[in-house]
Amino acid sequence: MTGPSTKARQIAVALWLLVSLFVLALISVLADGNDGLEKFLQFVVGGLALGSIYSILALGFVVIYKATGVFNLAQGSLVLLGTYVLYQFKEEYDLPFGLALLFALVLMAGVGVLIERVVMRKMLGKPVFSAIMVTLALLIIIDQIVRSIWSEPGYVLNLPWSSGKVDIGDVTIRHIDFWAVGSAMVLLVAFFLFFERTRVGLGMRATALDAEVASAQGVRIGVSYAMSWAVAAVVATVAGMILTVRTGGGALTPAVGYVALRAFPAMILGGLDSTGGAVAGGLIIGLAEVLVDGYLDYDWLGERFETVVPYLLLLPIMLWRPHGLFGTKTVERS
Amino acid sequence: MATLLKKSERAAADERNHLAIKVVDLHVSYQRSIKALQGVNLEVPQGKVVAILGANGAGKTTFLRTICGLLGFNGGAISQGSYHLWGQPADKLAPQRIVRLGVGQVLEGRRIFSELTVEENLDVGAISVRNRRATHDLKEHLFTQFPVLGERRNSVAGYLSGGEQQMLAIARALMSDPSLIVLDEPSLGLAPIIARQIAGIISDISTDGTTVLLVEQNAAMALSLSDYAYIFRHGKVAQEGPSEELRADRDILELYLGGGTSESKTKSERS
Amino acid sequence: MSSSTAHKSSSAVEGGPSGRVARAAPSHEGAASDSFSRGGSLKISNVSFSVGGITILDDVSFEVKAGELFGIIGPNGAGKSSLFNCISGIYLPTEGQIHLSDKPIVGRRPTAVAKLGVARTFQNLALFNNLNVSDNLMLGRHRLMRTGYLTAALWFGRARREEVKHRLECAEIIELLGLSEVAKLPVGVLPYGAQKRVELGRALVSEPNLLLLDEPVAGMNDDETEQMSNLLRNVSQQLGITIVLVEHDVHMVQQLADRVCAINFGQVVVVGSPAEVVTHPTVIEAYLGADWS
Amino acid sequence: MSSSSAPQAKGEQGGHDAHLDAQPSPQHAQLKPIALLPGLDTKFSTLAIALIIIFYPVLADNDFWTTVLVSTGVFAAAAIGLNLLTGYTGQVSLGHAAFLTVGSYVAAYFGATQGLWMIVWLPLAGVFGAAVGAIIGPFALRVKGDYLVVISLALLFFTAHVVRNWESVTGGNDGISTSGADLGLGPLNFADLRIFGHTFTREEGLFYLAWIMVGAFALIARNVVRSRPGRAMQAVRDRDTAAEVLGVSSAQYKIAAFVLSSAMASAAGAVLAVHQRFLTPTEPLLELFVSIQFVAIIVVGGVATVYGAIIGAFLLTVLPETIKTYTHWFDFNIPIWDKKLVSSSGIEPGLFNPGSFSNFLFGLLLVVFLLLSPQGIAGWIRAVKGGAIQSFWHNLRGHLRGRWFQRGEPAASRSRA
Repeated sequence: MTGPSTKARQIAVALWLLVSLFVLALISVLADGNDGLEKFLQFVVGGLALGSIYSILALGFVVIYKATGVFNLAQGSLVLLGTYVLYQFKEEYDLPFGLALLFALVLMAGVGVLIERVVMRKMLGKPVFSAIMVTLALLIIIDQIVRSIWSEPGYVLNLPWSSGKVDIGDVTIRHIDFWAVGSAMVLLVAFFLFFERTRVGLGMRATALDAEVASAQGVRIGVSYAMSWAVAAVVATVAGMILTVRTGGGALTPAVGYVALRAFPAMILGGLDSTGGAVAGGLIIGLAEVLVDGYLDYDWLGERFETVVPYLLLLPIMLWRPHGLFGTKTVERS
Repeated sequence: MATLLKKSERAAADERNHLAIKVVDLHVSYQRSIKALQGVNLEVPQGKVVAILGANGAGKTTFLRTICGLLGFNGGAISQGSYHLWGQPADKLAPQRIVRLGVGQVLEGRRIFSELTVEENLDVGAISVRNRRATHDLKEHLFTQFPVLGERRNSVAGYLSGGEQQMLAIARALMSDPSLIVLDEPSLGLAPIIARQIAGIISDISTDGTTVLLVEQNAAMALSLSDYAYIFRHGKVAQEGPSEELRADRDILELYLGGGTSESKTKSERS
Repeated sequence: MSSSTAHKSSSAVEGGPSGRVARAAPSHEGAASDSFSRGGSLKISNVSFSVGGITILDDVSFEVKAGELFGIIGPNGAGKSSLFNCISGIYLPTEGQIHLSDKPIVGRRPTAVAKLGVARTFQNLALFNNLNVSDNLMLGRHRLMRTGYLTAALWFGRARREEVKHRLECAEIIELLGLSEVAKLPVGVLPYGAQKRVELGRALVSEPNLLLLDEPVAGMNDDETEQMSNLLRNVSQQLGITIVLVEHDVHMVQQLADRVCAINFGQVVVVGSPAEVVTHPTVIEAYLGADWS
Repeated sequence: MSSSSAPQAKGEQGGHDAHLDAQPSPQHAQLKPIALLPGLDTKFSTLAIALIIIFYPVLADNDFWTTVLVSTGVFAAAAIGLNLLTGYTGQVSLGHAAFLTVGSYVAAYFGATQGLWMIVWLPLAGVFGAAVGAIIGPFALRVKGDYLVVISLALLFFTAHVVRNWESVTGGNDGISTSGADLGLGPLNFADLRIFGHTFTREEGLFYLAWIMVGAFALIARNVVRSRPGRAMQAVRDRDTAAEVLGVSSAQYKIAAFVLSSAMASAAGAVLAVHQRFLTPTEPLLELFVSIQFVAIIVVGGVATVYGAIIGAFLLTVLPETIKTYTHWFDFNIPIWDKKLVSSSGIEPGLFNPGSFSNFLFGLLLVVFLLLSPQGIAGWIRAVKGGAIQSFWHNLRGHLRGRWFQRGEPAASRSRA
């Protein structure tokens, strides 16, 4: 799938990232001396952690896009639902964390399969526009369901590693940051192996390219579709968990789904169909957001300027590369 | 094609039901209104090459899609009649079940996965086969059979030429080690010389014992390859018979396959 | 395609067309008639095109005279469609120049090329499936119309006059092609043969100087092929439009074309009369095969 | 459509169009599709609806529902714009709420703060909307389909950010009042309308203003789609390469569609602002919900039809108010949660409150229509005319039986043998 040119591009982007980080580090050292470096490193840690969360969110989009060709706008509400389901098992039913997580993931996988079977399967062969619109509708429906089931204020999700942290020099790394980065990396590798090395993954890719032919070759396309939604829902739950604990100290709000909106740029920055791109895009957006927040505090840019940074970054890049940094352009030959 | 998998197991069943395909009074309609097939009766004996001829819109492709279980993709459905594969009812089977029964499919217009590599395309073809070792051997065998594909196994399939893509589509269908292979217009849009090459490949496949069901516009090619032929017209079988007899009967060809002038008749023979 | 429509169209093509097409021509007196009644010449000079490191066209040169019916044959993947894409501005050649009646084309966008009077059909049909037959044809006349958003929004006066005038022009071609009965249907539901005719019609109504036809009879049976050949002959002889035809049906090209160019591996093998080309040893070896009669 | 001049002109040019002179019917048939309101039934129903609208405030005299119908008008006007963009040009946009916001603040600033006349600030709203649309338009050229959806989301974030922070113009988080904006148009003052001795309230005046706008936009949209630019937009939607080869510049028509659609949305937003009397910034998430509502409007009403946008807007603005008014209809207990389905009281909590329930229904309606009736209500109307209303039920039965692979497109386009 990834030709030599894509690989070259990935390396180039990685290098470009490193160089720009290095330049930024240099500037901050020149500006503030040794304190500047620590401040900078602290920002990088924060940016990587946030970026990893975006990456995980973006991976959820990519898996559905890769298998079904559908751009799932409802991913944010899966994040929302997954987080509340985990809360339900962990806090309301008072299960140990591992068990609660397991149950939540299994239940969410079921929800994913259910959505696919009941709704998305029927959109097969319909225009892409309709499929996107259906995911929009799902976004509203799931959002309203979550808000009405968990309607009281003040739910808090306590995880065993919610508040732990490690100090390295003057740089503080919270345990949750390790979890964020670790989960992103593990998921990336798992996704890569799954799509490139397994038959089911190959079947899913074939299905996305031409479902009819894939099924004529014996690919069970129903399984491909259901599986992709299950995986996306599971990934969404992981992302929601880490996000809630990291940003709100475990306090649950329906706004978790809103963060997923900010992950859209991460995903299309990398390219909708590229797992590596999702992770790279997430990291770029996360770093940019935290660094902008840390360094740029000009008044005229306005409060919470960092919330628009992902989109500001996105626009020029999309003009330059309309299919994202690593997205595949369809091969045409007539 | 070499017999590597499953064939011996199937042989017993085949003997019991020497008909690979048996279709009785098949009616198919699209969107509940457009009647594409109106009572087709057709048999494909095991080990033979059967051709389906007919003008555009006669229902040939619809028939093949029915055989492959693909009607649902276009909003079509069997409204009446029965369809058996090796004596087993197959009218309600999903496409992948039909592949598992031993039907390899080459759809019209090649339809390769242009963004996957040549090798990945073949792997998709073998996706229903459990025996990985045998699959691997079969793949290598096909690469020797089709050296063009072997040379370009790691390149993206979209860059292959039309003839090469057609070969890839056939090779992909062979990867499931089918007992029956169905081909829809394999020569469409190909240069005469490539079309003949493809014809050669099809005849090789049949000499290896695989049953072939072939849909073609090119009557001359189809009749020279096949043992028996059906001519479709307006969603029905208008004429059938051993291919040699049909080939000899110019009137029938002229009547059903068009070509009012003698000039174009010789043309359809030649090209 | 049902036989009744086939019959109808065949009578329209064989019986009526000479009169009708000829009549269509004088109705364009004035600004358009100059470019319409006389086809443009096409000159391809040393055109090369490569994508993704693969050379698809390699130093292709030939000339098509004004009013000529020129055939291009060659194996699949030889670069025929790519050449068309270069002419119509979809691809940008890596090297070389293309002239339409002495005007350079390379570097112009497809819309600009269309405005010069180049019309084409596509190998795999490129119709607007949700629009009906007459709207598809009206899009062929897009370049000849002027209505913009403002005049359209006001409608009465210019927009309406123009709309009426061009709809009547299209109606003639629709009738000529035997599509009157289906003129209101979305083209997506038409049989393949009819869709092919709609696409040709869409190219014809745009009053082209140069008509590029990419496999106009692919997937057609002998009857339909015959009708299409007759139609093309009429268009070429009576309207004088220059036609470049890519086709696999060598017999059709042989009967129809004034001159033929054979392409293989992106290179011109031979240009000449049909007889010269089909007897050329390289063509026989690479394309037709040794047992070609 | 009487076109007596056309055949004569034709006759002069063509010389001997005997068949045209003898039988005017084929020519009439050619021109029928370009009539503004093809068919007598369409003409009558349009007239009937126009009369209902004109006399509604006089006869009903119910301020609550008049208020609701003002929003209907505003939403309809903006949805007509979105339908030009999405339905006819095929550009999916979730930024429509942002265009309304732009128009709202133009009305607030130029209308209320600066005190300009309505004939200045209303067109200005359109111009500003068009300008924003022109900025986002070029992205649609480079970026396609799913990517464009995300780009359009950017608009929501940017406008929300600007509104929150440009305090001197927008009032920032404190909000800004719009009630001072002038509503005069020559001798008419929509804030205090008197016609034939009848005095209308401000809401009723706004009702007329909104529906005059709907009428104007509908006319513009209908005229555009039945002539050259509208056809070009649809060509770009269906196949942009083929369109280019015919001389249709996809760049030009995509940008124009963005400009036109955002100008309409922005003008509608300006009227909405005056109607609301006070503007406060909203979260991008809520703006997204508004954008989705617009999509729901055109899907439920009927994609690529002008009247569909109006029907959809009517349904989706009247529905929540109906639910609010008749909450007691949904006031029953749900056994599993032991809650009422919908309740507006805090003492007896419901699974939904009226607001969230109507949001939920929006989503459900959108799914149901996309699955079972993708042509929307316009499709039903067409079906009734064609005498086949059963298609909806047939589809429903099909889905219940589990026929999964259903194509929207006609079969003939794909299988041709």
